[in-house]
Amino acid sequence: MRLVYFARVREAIGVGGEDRALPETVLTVADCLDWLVGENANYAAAFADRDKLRFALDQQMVREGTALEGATELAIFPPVTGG
Amino acid sequence: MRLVYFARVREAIGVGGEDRALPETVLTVADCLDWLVGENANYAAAFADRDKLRFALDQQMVREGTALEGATELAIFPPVTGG
Amino acid sequence: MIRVELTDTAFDGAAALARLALLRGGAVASFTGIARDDGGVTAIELEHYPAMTKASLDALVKEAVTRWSLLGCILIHRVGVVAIGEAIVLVGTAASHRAEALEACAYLIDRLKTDAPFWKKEHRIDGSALWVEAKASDDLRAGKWANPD
Amino acid sequence: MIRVELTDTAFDGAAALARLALLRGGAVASFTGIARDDGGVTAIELEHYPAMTKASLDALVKEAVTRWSLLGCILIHRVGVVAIGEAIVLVGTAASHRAEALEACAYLIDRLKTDAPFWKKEHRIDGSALWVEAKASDDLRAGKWANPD
Repeated sequence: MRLVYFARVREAIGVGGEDRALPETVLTVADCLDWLVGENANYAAAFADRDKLRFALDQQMVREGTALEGATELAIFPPVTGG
Repeated sequence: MRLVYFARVREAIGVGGEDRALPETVLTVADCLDWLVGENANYAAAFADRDKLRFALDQQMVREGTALEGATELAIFPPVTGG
Repeated sequence: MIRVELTDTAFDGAAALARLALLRGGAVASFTGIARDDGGVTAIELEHYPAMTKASLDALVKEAVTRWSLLGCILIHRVGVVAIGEAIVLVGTAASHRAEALEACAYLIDRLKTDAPFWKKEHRIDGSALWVEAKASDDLRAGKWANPD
Repeated sequence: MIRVELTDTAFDGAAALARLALLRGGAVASFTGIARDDGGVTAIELEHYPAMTKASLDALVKEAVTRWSLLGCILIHRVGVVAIGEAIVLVGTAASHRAEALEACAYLIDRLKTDAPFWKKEHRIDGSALWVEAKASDDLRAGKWANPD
């Protein structure tokens, strides 16, 4: 899975994107966050306040409970502030 | 009282404005219309459909029942269609 | 910056709006009403009530500026004959945030349609000229602004 | 005529809007969001999600064009650093009548604020740079468009 980060999340993790082989047990966006947090302390800080996170799976806005299924790119970012 | 007419009303009456000495008994806008209709057939046609008339007394939009009191100018016109 | 203007010649809406963008607000909204040919119309003529028109527009703008704390407001309206494709009216509003600018802009165009003493006459290809009828929907829209939300 | 554009340089909003006025519609509405200094801000930087941004704006415009049967629609959004006073976003809509143009314009700016993947960073005089926080009021405004009225 291609993981991409933006704004405050990107800065907290330290990279804009990375490729990760997700274990079988990671089925949803939320699972993925939990797994990453287990992997590295940086993720814990970046994902501390889940209410302040938004997600896009293959460039479509999704909720935390959405299944990853065949998706190839998961984006994790703070609420958007465009316009 | 200075009477001014616009658009369809002006065309039906044939003049854009006129000065009239109103009798004591004419107290409201409606009274004025009734009095004018009594004066001349043209007014009857122009004021035929009172729902389709709007009024301004000294350049302020008013309703038919409004008292003329010290006003100097009464405008009579169809519903506005600006913008 | 408030500019309320009646004009019998085509006006440069873009230039007028550009000035609103200089007021250090975060939001500028605009509405342009254009003379439209919905079949056989060659031009639209605007009659108005000179002694009242400007005052009625000034009053509407003053109300909008106060109610939505606008940084700036523009209202330009044509009188006389307007060719198809030309702008009849431009409403522009500047505010710190978008809600105020957008709502004040909609308020001004809705209210001027029912309160400002203008009358449109459509000149048609066949040489006829018909007064445009006021639309009940316009009264409805104006009504919804009655009580400040 | 539909134009959705991301640009990293200042754009000419007036020229873009002028094209909407040529579509023989009766109404053109617009909203311009401007980089604002609410105290100590020197510039605003827009980060975005390239693979998704344009597609999300295209989708919003497509929805607005269908829902309000627009004759034309423009959406231009800046990316990168925007100087104070410069436009960050321009939304323009053309329709036969004002209700469609005004509502579609408000819809687009409200929805893009909660759906389009942009993030604003405020650069301040003291050299610091802070991410702008999303406002709950934005979610509220976007929500009201949920069910077509």
